Amino acid sequence: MTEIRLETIRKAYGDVEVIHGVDLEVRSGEFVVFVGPSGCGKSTLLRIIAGLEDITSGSLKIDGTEVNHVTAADRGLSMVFQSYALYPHMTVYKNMAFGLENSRMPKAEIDARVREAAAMLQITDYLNRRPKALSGGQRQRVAIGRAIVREPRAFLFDEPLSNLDAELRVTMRKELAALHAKIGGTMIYVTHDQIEAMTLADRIVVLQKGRIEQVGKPLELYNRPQNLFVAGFIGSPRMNLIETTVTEGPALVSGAARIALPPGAPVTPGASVTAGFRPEHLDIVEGDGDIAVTVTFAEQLGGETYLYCAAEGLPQITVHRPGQLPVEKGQALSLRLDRKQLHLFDADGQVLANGLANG
Amino acid sequence: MTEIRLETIRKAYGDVEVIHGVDLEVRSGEFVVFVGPSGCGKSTLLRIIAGLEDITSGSLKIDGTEVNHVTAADRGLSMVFQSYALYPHMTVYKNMAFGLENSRMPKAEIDARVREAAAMLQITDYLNRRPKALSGGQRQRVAIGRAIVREPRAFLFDEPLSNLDAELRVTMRKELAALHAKIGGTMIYVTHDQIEAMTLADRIVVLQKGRIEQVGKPLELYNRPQNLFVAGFIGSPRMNLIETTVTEGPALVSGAARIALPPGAPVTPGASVTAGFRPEHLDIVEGDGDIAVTVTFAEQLGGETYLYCAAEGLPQITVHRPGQLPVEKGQALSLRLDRKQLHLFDADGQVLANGLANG
Amino acid sequence: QTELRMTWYNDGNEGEVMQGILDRFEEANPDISVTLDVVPYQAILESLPVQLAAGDGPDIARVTDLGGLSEYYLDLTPHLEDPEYWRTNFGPFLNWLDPTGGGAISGFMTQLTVTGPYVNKTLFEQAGVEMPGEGATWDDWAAATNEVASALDIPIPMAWDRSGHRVFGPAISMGAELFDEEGNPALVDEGMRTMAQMLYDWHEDGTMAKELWGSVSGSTYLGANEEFANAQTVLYMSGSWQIPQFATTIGDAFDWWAVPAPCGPAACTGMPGGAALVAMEGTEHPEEVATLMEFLTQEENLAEFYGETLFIPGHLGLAESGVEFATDDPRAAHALATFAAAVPSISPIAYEAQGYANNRVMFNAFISRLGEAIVGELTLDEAFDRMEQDVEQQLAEQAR
Amino acid sequence: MTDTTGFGARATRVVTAPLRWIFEALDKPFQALQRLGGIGSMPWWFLLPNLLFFGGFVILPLFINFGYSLTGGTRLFLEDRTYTGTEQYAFLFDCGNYADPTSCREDRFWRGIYNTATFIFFQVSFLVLFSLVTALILNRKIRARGFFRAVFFFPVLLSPVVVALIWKWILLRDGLLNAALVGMGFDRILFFVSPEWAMFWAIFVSIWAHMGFYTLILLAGLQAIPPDLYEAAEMDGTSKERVFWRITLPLLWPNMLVVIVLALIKGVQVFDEVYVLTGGGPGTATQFIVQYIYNTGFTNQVQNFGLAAAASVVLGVVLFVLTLVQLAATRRRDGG
Amino acid sequence: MADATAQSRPGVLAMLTARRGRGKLHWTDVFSYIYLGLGVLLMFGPVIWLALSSFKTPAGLVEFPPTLLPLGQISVPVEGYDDPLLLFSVTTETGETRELAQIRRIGIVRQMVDPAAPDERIDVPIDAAEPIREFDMAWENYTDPLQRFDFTRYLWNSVVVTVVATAITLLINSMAAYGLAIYDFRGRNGIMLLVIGTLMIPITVILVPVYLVVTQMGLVNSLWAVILPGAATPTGVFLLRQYMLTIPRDLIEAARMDKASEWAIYWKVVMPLAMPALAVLAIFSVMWRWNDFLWPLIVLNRSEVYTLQVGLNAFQGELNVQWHYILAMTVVTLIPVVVVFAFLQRFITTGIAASGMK
Ligand SMILES: Nc1ncnc2c1ncn2[C@@H]1O[C@H](COP(=O)(O)OP(=O)(O)OP(=O)(O)O)[C@@H](O)[C@H]1O
Ligand SMILES: Nc1ncnc2c1ncn2[C@@H]1O[C@H](COP(=O)(O)OP(=O)(O)OP(=O)(O)O)[C@@H](O)[C@H]1O
Ligand SMILES: [Mg+2]
Ligand SMILES: [Mg+2]
Repeated sequence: MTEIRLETIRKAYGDVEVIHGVDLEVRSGEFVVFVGPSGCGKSTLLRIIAGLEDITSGSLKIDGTEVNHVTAADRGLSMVFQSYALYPHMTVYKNMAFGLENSRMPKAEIDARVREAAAMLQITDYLNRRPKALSGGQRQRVAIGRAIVREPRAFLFDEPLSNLDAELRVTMRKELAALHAKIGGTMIYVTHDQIEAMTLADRIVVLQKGRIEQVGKPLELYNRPQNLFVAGFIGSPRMNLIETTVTEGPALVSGAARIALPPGAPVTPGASVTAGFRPEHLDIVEGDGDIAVTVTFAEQLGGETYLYCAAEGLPQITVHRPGQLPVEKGQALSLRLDRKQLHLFDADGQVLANGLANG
Repeated sequence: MTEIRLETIRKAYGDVEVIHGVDLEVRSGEFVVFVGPSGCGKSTLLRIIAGLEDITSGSLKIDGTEVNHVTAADRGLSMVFQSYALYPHMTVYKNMAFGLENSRMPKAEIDARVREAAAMLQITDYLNRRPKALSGGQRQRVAIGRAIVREPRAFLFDEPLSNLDAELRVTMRKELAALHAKIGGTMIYVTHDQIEAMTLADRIVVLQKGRIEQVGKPLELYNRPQNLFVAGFIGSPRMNLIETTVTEGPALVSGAARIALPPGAPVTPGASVTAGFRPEHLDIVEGDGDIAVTVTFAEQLGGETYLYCAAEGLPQITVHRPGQLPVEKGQALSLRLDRKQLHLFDADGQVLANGLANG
Repeated sequence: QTELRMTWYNDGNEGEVMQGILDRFEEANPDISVTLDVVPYQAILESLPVQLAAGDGPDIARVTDLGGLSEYYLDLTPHLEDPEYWRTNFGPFLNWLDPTGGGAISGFMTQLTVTGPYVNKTLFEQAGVEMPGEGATWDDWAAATNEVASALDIPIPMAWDRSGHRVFGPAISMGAELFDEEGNPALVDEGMRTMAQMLYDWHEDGTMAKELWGSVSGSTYLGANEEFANAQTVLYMSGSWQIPQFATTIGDAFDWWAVPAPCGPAACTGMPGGAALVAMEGTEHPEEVATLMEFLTQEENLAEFYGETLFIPGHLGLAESGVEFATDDPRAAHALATFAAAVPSISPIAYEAQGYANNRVMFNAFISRLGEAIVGELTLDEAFDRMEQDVEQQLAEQAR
Repeated sequence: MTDTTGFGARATRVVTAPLRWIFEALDKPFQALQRLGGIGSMPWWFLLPNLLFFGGFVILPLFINFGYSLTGGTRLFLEDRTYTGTEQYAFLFDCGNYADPTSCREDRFWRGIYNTATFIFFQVSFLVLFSLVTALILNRKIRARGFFRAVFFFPVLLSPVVVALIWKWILLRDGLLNAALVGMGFDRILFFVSPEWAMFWAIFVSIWAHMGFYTLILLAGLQAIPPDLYEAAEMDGTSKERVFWRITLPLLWPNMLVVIVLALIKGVQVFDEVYVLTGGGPGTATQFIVQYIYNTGFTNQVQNFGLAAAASVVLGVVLFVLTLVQLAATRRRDGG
Repeated sequence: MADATAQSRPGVLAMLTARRGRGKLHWTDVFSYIYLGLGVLLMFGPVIWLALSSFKTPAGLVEFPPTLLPLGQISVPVEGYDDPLLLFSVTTETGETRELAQIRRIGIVRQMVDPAAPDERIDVPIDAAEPIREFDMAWENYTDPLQRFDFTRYLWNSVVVTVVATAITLLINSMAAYGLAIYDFRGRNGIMLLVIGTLMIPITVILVPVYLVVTQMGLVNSLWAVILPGAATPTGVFLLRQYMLTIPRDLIEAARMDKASEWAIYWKVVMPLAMPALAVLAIFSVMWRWNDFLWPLIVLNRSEVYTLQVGLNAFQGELNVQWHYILAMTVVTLIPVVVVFAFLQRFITTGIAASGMK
């Protein structure tokens, strides 16, 4: 089992610094997911760990040994690429055996390892095919198989599912989780898919512009985002975020919204506060609610319903309810927020409160 | 406004028939979505309507006139391709004007139309750019703009959103809906995305292997699937389908499941019946339920939770609940079905009942 | 107005001289215009025959394959005012243009050439070696040039043009007969063998450099005029046509001297030759062509032409009376005199060979096969067999 | 290319204005044809002009050529020539022992064939080798890559005659190379007198002249190899040598095949550059099959069209076999 | 962090040390730059040498060892002589060197004069005098041959042939390629086989039959005889077709939906997209046509239709090899190629790379 530690890692391409001092500890056997918007440096960080990019400054330690100058081949890690990077001219078997042959392992042992991995991934039937003759999911498994056979100290994944179609993605996601449960190795996984991050991760690392915004367990990030960025980034559809002014009461006021807060809420009258509430924490109520809105668009998915609503002076408000709601376009609704799930952020985007007493 | 009628349309490539006699009427101003598994003939059908493929037999009528032998150019339809098929060497303006120039429209009118469409689609700023310099969503809009300016009798879309990333897809989906609301033309739309179909369509056409399985409004298909295929195809995650035997009571029995049916349920004891119930129609109950399961895998998405459960003698059972459920892997649960939402299918896959009285 | 086309190639300034005469002709005959089409010599050898065969040829052309193209020549006799003038002054050369011996008059020699050696007299002086005199044999010359070369460290004692035509004169001197009793070609006989053996040996012992004869294939012509002009070779076997060129490129850099043809057991002869301006049968204006040809062959025009170009006259009258050559270079004048003086001593076999329509077949067979022998691809005996085969096969093909 | 306002673009517009006019003018007739024959007939109309030219200036001459090969004599027009049947072929193939040109009646033809074979063997191998090495180097992350690419491609644009003249000028007895040799204390080498050297330079010069083209094809192939394959190999701990043999080369193979086949075909056709460079010599050491045909039909006093045509038909058959090989090879590539 | 500093080191040093991988300087890096350096020398050197040599006098050309730059002998005006006299550096018997001008040479002796003291004549053995020379371009190598014929006329003919032939080639080849690439029709494979088959016939072997055809069409001695026969190049069709195959079918269909006629699709959609391949073919076509010699030599025998190549070679007589002219004229014919190359080389590289074939 392998522990990976990043100490104030920086990375610059020429004059442009893209990773600005990242500190992170990945514990042995942990499944860590890097998320963040495109270009935030997820891949770069992963490739630094892999040894495919040089480190500009800082120190990378694997199991306590600094490996800054150890080549990729000698770090003993395996990587699964977004494109899989399967060797197109080799059979599945050869693809998986290639890395082992490089280290001059006896043929018999190679064979044993390949067959074992293939059995585990259920690709034994395709061992003699070329990657071209495989479906996306099968290729994915071969790529993982190639990583597994080398019995690496840790696995690195760079958006391994993003080339698959939606349905297959769900399946493969579950398989990955099962795999981790089974072999239990240290895994670092890059994605920009919410659901993958939430469902796979032991811990999620949220990156923005080359910096870590928050690290934590999935539900911790979901329930207790430490800043506006994480609040907005985690959760799909996005958390509704409205900028308000605190009035006496205390209450948050902005356009068509007036949200009374329970006493003792950590706000000062007159301050600017951003209120965040997730779509599923809005109830449709008869009579007066916190926000009066008009439905601009309703998506009836059968098992759940999304309402996109407009309110005076506010950005679009999204409401997510289970089941099928008999709501029409143009209908006026009154929405009520669950105070226990209300997030408040100060003008700098730092959290003031994650949930209040119900008012 | 344009009405399109397909009468026992057949299409064969060489000896292989891929469309086996399709009858369909697309009403004027209607938004019809074709869905179906890959290779079922969606694109072929759309291209037949467009005039890009010959019809082997049958008759295609636009506004009552048979157009089997009218060339694509003369049918007056517009098509938005999956790849957008923007002319890479022309500016956005030229791309949109090209079709009009071909019909020798006066320059001034071309200009007016292009600018109007561009304004509507908010691409006025990019009119002088080449497609290469546009983002995916902008390209998409240009492709639609090119279709709009010709003021076609109907619009055809072949998976127009499938090249976009998830987030953009959501945005563009909403824009398309808004567009249809605004210009109200007849539209035929091919997709294999559940959500697009559910949210965009006035009517959905479910195709399988070159045949129409069911045509209807989205929620109608969701709530009242006419056969096993539609039941399994519409809805994500899929409806749970288990093959059962009817025992006296009546009740459906299979492995760990015993589902008592209300009297009068349209089943004959001894018969084989497939029971279908959507993940969101399963309640977790204390004590005895209809099915005893063990959780194999839980996906906590924050706003909702998916449970994947194993039950003796049954395929995997998916449960979908709103909110965050404190469920652990390996936990035993008792599930209860909502009888009102239970679907029964006979051995041929035809529906017996869509919903029963609560038992 | 009638337009006549004359296909022409240049070795030196003859094109300009001819153009001057043509200008005068056009002045005198306003209804005829003449255009000089100057082509690379390669076109005369390779393209012209095809063009003529296809009927696309010019009205008049300057050719060197005198007999080979004779089937395309126009017989001017009916159009000439004074055919006798032609017969008198161009008599022996008319037969070259008409190998069938029918007495047709088709053109005249723009240039008569005589092959023979040039030597670098200055080198002899520097080396202090006596130049072999009149009547010296080829062996004498070989010995003398070797002596000069080794004394002065000159790389090439002796250089010959890589051309069958050049070899045939010395070969006749060695006793080659070239034809059998019936007048059919008989390339390889004792004389020819002696000549070939001699050349072969010279290449072996370094008297001649393999660069020239050994470095290209087939019948490709290669000259050594550069080597000679740069004093890289002591003796250069070429011909009278080099005079104008040497006069400009060598000038007074050293004394280049034309010497009489060295001797062999049978004769001391060079080969005659030259280029002829001939009228073509394909012309649509035979009358005008004849008018032009008559104008060009007027004595004063020819005298001007030969004089300006430093060509040996192909006009018996002028040869007799002498032409005033436009050079004040004593070396050129001497060379011209030497070659002109050699004309009477040319062997009749040489004339016969030059008049033979397929002489190039013989030239080429000899030079290409000997070349292969010199580089060692064939033995000399094999080469002789191949020469005979080549001649036989080509003549047979032509006879089909 | 994307610049639509610069001088270059404006110049292009001016230059292409007449072209545009022509295209515009042709629109009407083609539309009429389309209305008449439907889309199904359109490919033929597009092909027509090319096929006319093709038929007239390639196919018809090929037939005439075949006609020549069955006739003898020196007449130009086919109808004037004497029919000889297969005599010309028989003459070409009249050999005591096919492996020994001197035993053949037409020894030069066979020498041409063997010389061509030797030439092709070395030229193609080294051409491929050097193209590959150059492409590999140009595919590295080097500065001024465009410049170097241009440098290697530049000779492709020179005409064969110019190429040969340039090198002849360097290789002459008193040329640059001999000057260098003498300068370094060696003896002069008379390159065109020694058969081995002449062949060497014929091969060298033709590689020099054509390498850029093949390099570009291979470079395109190299650039099409996804870089992440190399990264994957790096993660797999693959040595550079092994990466080359096990990844680069196999993935480049389709392009290599194109290069090999094209080089073979061009090698069989080799003529003018060597003709000007060595004149086919010394002796017949660098006389190739096409030069044999040219000499036989053209430069000899007796222009033997029949024999030349027969030899060219033989050459055509050889080329046709090579074509089939290429087709088979590309088929396999497309299919597998 | 040796690597990081290497990355940001500017200029030449960076160029020399930049390399593919990380880690130590691999032997392949060193090898690459040596190879490239030699490559530049070998590829460009000969051409530059040719250009330099073309400015040398005939004597300068045959000089051994050759000089790098063209040199000419200095001549000085000397009092009492009408023409300037050539200057030599003379080693006298006493071993000192003097600069003397030559009056004339007689045998192995030069009659010389000291330009400073023109009255005294000095006899010098020829091997004691070395010519004094300076940098001097022999422009006459260029001007002489160009004056010998109607240069502008031949140039015009060459330009006409090159431009018209290239235009026709591009037009009909692209039409054919379009037909073969875009449509699926019976007979397509047959025509492709024909195209590929004829791709391999060297024109040299069918010169005479083609000449016959041209004669029969009455084209001899017109520029059309040079323009037409090579217009339908199988190479061009093949190259363009391979490229057009990479154009997405969707675009064609989109254009059809846009009411474009097949001809409009060809020239408004496909042609612009095939630009790289067209540029490559254009470059090759210009090159072929401009350099064409053998064929024009056969079909053109009237000076008003000569192309430059025929005209330039016309000073090659039966018996002369005048290197100074040949080299100069070679440079003349090179110029357009160099210009075309300079302008279009990026097309070549992208074009061929993209078409993946010749
Ligand atoms: N070779 C390079 N040279 C210069 N800048 C680079 C290079 N590679 C990446 N970058 C920059 O580094 C930043 C981080 O890139 P990186 O690929 O790590 O982003 P990412 O988070 O993986 O994005 P995505 O989700 O799109 O894959 C980006 O701004 C990118 O432009
Ligand atoms: N040109 C063709 N020749 C032969 N068969 C074809 C051709 N085009 C399509 N098919 C076949 O027709 C069937 C329907 O294809 P179509 O493209 O309409 O499917 P689709 O529903 O659009 O699939 P997808 O969702 O993958 O786009 C497929 O089985 C396909 O293999
Ligand atoms: Mg990335
Ligand atoms: Mg499709």
